Amino acid sequence: MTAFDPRGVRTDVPLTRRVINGRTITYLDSAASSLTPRTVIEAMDRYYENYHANVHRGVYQTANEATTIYEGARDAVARFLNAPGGSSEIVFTKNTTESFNLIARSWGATFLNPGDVVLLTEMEHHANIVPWFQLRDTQGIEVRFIPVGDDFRLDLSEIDELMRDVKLVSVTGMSNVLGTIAPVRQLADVAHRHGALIAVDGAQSVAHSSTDLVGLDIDFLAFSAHKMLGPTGLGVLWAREAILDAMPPFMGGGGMILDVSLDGFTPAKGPSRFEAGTPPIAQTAGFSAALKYLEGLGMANVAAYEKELTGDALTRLALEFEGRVRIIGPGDTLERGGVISLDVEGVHPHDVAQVLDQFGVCVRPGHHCAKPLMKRFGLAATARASFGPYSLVEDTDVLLEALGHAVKMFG
Amino acid sequence: MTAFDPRGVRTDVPLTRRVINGRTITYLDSAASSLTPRTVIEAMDRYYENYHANVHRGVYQTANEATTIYEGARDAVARFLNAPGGSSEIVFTKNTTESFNLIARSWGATFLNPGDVVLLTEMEHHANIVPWFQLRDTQGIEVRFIPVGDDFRLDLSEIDELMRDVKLVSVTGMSNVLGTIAPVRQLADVAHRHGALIAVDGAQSVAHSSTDLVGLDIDFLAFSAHKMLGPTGLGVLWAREAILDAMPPFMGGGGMILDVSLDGFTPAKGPSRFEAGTPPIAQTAGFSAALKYLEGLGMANVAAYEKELTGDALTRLALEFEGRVRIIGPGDTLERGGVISLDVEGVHPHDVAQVLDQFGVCVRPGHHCAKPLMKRFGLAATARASFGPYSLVEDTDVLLEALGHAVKMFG
Amino acid sequence: MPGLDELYREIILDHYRSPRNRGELPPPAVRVEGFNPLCGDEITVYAQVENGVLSDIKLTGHGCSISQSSSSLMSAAVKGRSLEEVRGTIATFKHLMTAHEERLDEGPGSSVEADVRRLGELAALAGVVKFPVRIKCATLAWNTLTQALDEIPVVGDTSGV
Amino acid sequence: MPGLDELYREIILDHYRSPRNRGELPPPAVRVEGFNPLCGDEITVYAQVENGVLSDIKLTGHGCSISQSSSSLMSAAVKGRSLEEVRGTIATFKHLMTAHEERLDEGPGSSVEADVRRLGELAALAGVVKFPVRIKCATLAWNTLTQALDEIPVVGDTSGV
Ligand SMILES: Cc1ncc(COP(=O)(O)O)c(C=O)c1O
Ligand SMILES: Cc1ncc(COP(=O)(O)O)c(C=O)c1O
Repeated sequence: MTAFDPRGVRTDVPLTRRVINGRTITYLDSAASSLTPRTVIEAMDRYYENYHANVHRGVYQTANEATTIYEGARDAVARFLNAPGGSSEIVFTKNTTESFNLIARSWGATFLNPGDVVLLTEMEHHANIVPWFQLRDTQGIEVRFIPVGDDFRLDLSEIDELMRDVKLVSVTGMSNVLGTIAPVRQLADVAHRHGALIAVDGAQSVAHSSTDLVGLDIDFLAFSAHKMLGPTGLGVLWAREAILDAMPPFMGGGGMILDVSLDGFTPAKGPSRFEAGTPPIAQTAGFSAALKYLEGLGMANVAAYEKELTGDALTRLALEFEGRVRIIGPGDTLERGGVISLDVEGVHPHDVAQVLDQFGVCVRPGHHCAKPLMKRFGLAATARASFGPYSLVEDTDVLLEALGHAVKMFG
Repeated sequence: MTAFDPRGVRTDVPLTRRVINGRTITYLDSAASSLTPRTVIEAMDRYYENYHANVHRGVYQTANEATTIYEGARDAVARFLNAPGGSSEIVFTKNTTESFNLIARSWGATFLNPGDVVLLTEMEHHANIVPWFQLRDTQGIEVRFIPVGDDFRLDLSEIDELMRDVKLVSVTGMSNVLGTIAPVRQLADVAHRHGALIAVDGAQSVAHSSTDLVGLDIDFLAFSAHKMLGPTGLGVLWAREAILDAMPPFMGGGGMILDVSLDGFTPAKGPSRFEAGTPPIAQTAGFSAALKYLEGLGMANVAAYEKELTGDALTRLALEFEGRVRIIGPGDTLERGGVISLDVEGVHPHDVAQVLDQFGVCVRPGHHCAKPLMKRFGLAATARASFGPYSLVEDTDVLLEALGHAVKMFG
Repeated sequence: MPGLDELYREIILDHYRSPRNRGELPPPAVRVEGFNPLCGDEITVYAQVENGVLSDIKLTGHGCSISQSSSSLMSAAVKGRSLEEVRGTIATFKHLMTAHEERLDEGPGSSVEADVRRLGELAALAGVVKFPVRIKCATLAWNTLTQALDEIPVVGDTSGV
Repeated sequence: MPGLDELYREIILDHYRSPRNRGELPPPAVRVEGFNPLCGDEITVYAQVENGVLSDIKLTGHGCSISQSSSSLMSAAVKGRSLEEVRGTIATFKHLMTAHEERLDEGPGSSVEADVRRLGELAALAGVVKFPVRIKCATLAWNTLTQALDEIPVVGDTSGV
């Protein structure tokens, strides 16, 4: 067993004690959103009870304290990511999705010209697809896709051809459907060799493994607090300082300006240029607590532990269902995270999830906002089980029991 | 006294018991952000402890419950506003600022052509100015301003001339600097008579008075939860159903699509088209509790009570400081809310706020994100005191005591 | 807490495993696609109308047991009926689907009980109401059929426009 | 909890009420504007340099007592000094402003104590460190002066480029 104590984590998370249909919840939907430790909830309570005020421009004490909490979260994120330029590279957004829209509308609309290519992969989440399609419509860029092989991994055999005219490679660090981990550092080298930048969708990868921006050598990173034990309503965009400095504002409003007159406006410098309006302040208090909690566990430990759980589940699924349950994703744990998409023969994912719910098991049926990937594998949907640091091998036990029931019922 | 019990409200809000510099806090910055009642904090705790899951597409029980909470908040907002088309007209955003950017980038970029005019007022918040300047740069529209008179009210004497080529009138319901309440219904009639639409910045007005969309006859409304006892990180855009239906998506990503392929995407119908990515779910739980709490008080009662407090404060300020403290805003309580901007002779607003902080009094110095208005009155900043439903006349007592000290110190 | 057997009645599983009226119809049959964006269920309804009667109906598509069995049950219930009867059945079914969970267990004489009696085999879907997320699955075929009926050209209609 | 008197020393209020070196200088004096977007403080520095000496300095602008007194105190401290001395004073002052609150009360021999000794009247601003939001007010004039020095054309500089 790894260095941290998953049972202790379980105890720290109130929702793991919820009873559903007479059974204690078996939460296997962490890829959609993680459960929240008490310390995170309490950090937000403390914020609202003692420190709440609007940030910036305040002279009085709570306004100062709120600002310190907000900017302190920025520092905490920079440390968590080992951001080369520190906290001035951290922009707070609403979620991963806003972060990608910001990249597309600010950097993309400024630096991409008709004919330029943005290279995605077939396993992207819609958050890293739709903003580029929108930009294609206004900017005349081309959107191209790195294929996913039958082994559920990126097919990089023709990567140099694919790179023609590419100005940005934008890839997910880990697929939220397949569990596949992309070779980000290798892709960063390819991108830079071709004079392109690289953006990474870290919604899954930042939440489930350790991130070292200095080592990764990427240019943009986007992720969400709610997938990493933090609150809903908060996302992060990281970008290299020099890139961020060259980007015009995205949304306009208070806090992002240097000056406004009846004739026009001058945007502010630094991350605040991208943070128009009152930000999700309380959420940054919760997120700081979540990051501290994760750092206490150690992200490398979390990754190793989830890999163990995944390996065990993959083995047992293969053994118990002898082919009636197909894994849509790599069958081994090599370069793969704790997301297990199931295709159960003769049982629609919706029905799988419904039967599992009867056992208190939470899995998500659907296209997981990755319809191009679904179409690539000729599926309308999968039933997806995914782990978090509070997951236990008993969760897999219940999953298998419930799956057995589903197979029998529709058999 | 009005029908509700402000002392009871005070008791319901934990932060009102905070001690600052040895004195119980005197919070007079509700226009920037309101304090949070315990019931709102607890609603979010309950959400994270029992119901948290990502919304939509879930079959299991907590996903259902989270969706019910999220959509229930939409219903609650529709009821609170008396929205003619119900909850299908309610879009959740991050804040008022995002709501205005959404209007500008979706409706504005689609329906405004070069030469078309957006008519604002000189007392707008940057949230309702900068997005239009941004649109001017891409769309070639003209941005025009209704002047504010020396009486601190909108000067509508030339409104018919100002309306030439106007396609949208966008005005604040209540100035966050002057306290001035705009004649929204009258402006709606003017706008419609000229074939224009009207948007209202309700950040202050929705928070401090009762809103009846059926009666107001406006077309768009934007506001923030954090200014009306709710959490940070949640805003609302309301628009007439027919208008909303005609608007293309703003941000792209998960949840706002009907279909995505490698070739393109089809946006979803209804409010979800504008809600890309995981929304601020827990925040909607808190906001529902806030709305319920406000409905319990009665928004008409809140408005009447804050008017009383304002009238008392205006009178006493005039009496005690005999001209050394100038009110930047109407001197009476006619069509005016509980925002009192002060210009203290010989004492810079920053210093006013600093001295007041020593007494535990929270007022905000600065331009209040309304620089054009500041310039209109030849000021760089004011020190602003503003009331909420938990404010008491004792707050005014301490304000006056502390102001007296500031005046003496710099005298 | 409703049990799975209330949702997955044997008759539903039967129609899911052996759907009735699968296939396509050539023009002039009307063809309409229905789509549930949340779960990806897809149904295509082919409706043939002759002399005010839904003389034939066929379905293709894929989806969960509820959407597929509902479409199969629907096809069996409406095939060969007059358009008026079909519209009546649609209305009754949709009324059932909007019933509140509690009303489901109301006794004889209730409007739900009346729906159930009128619907025959279709009433097997009544339990769906206790699983609100699945109602969209159950009604997909019905909404698609409604759309198909609306698209049928008014030919041989002697009652005037 | 630091008291107001630590921030608003009498000397600060005096410089605020009667600012030294107010006004403008004609070219070839360098003119640089400084701006604090958060609170709206504005300062314009006019710097006249002759033979490596800041022979004259004038200031206009408006802002809070801290930003205005700091600029007044600064002007008195640097006027007539060699550029090297001026840069030294700027460095010392900015070092003081980054001191941690606790270090302020350190005894003799500490680097803060040394700063305070070197700065003379300027040391009245030391209390600002205990009010972190006001540090930007105190340093505005100094940052603007730094920028002005950087813009001074290297004329009559005999030490080579
Ligand atoms: C009148 C007005 N409009 C808009 C805003 C912006 O609201 P938010 O910062 O929540 O986007 C505010 C508050 O700062 C305001 O007072
Ligand atoms: C890989 C990936 N990218 C992006 C997202 C979008 O994140 P959010 O909904 O928080 O914007 C998700 C989660 O839904 C995801 O798994």
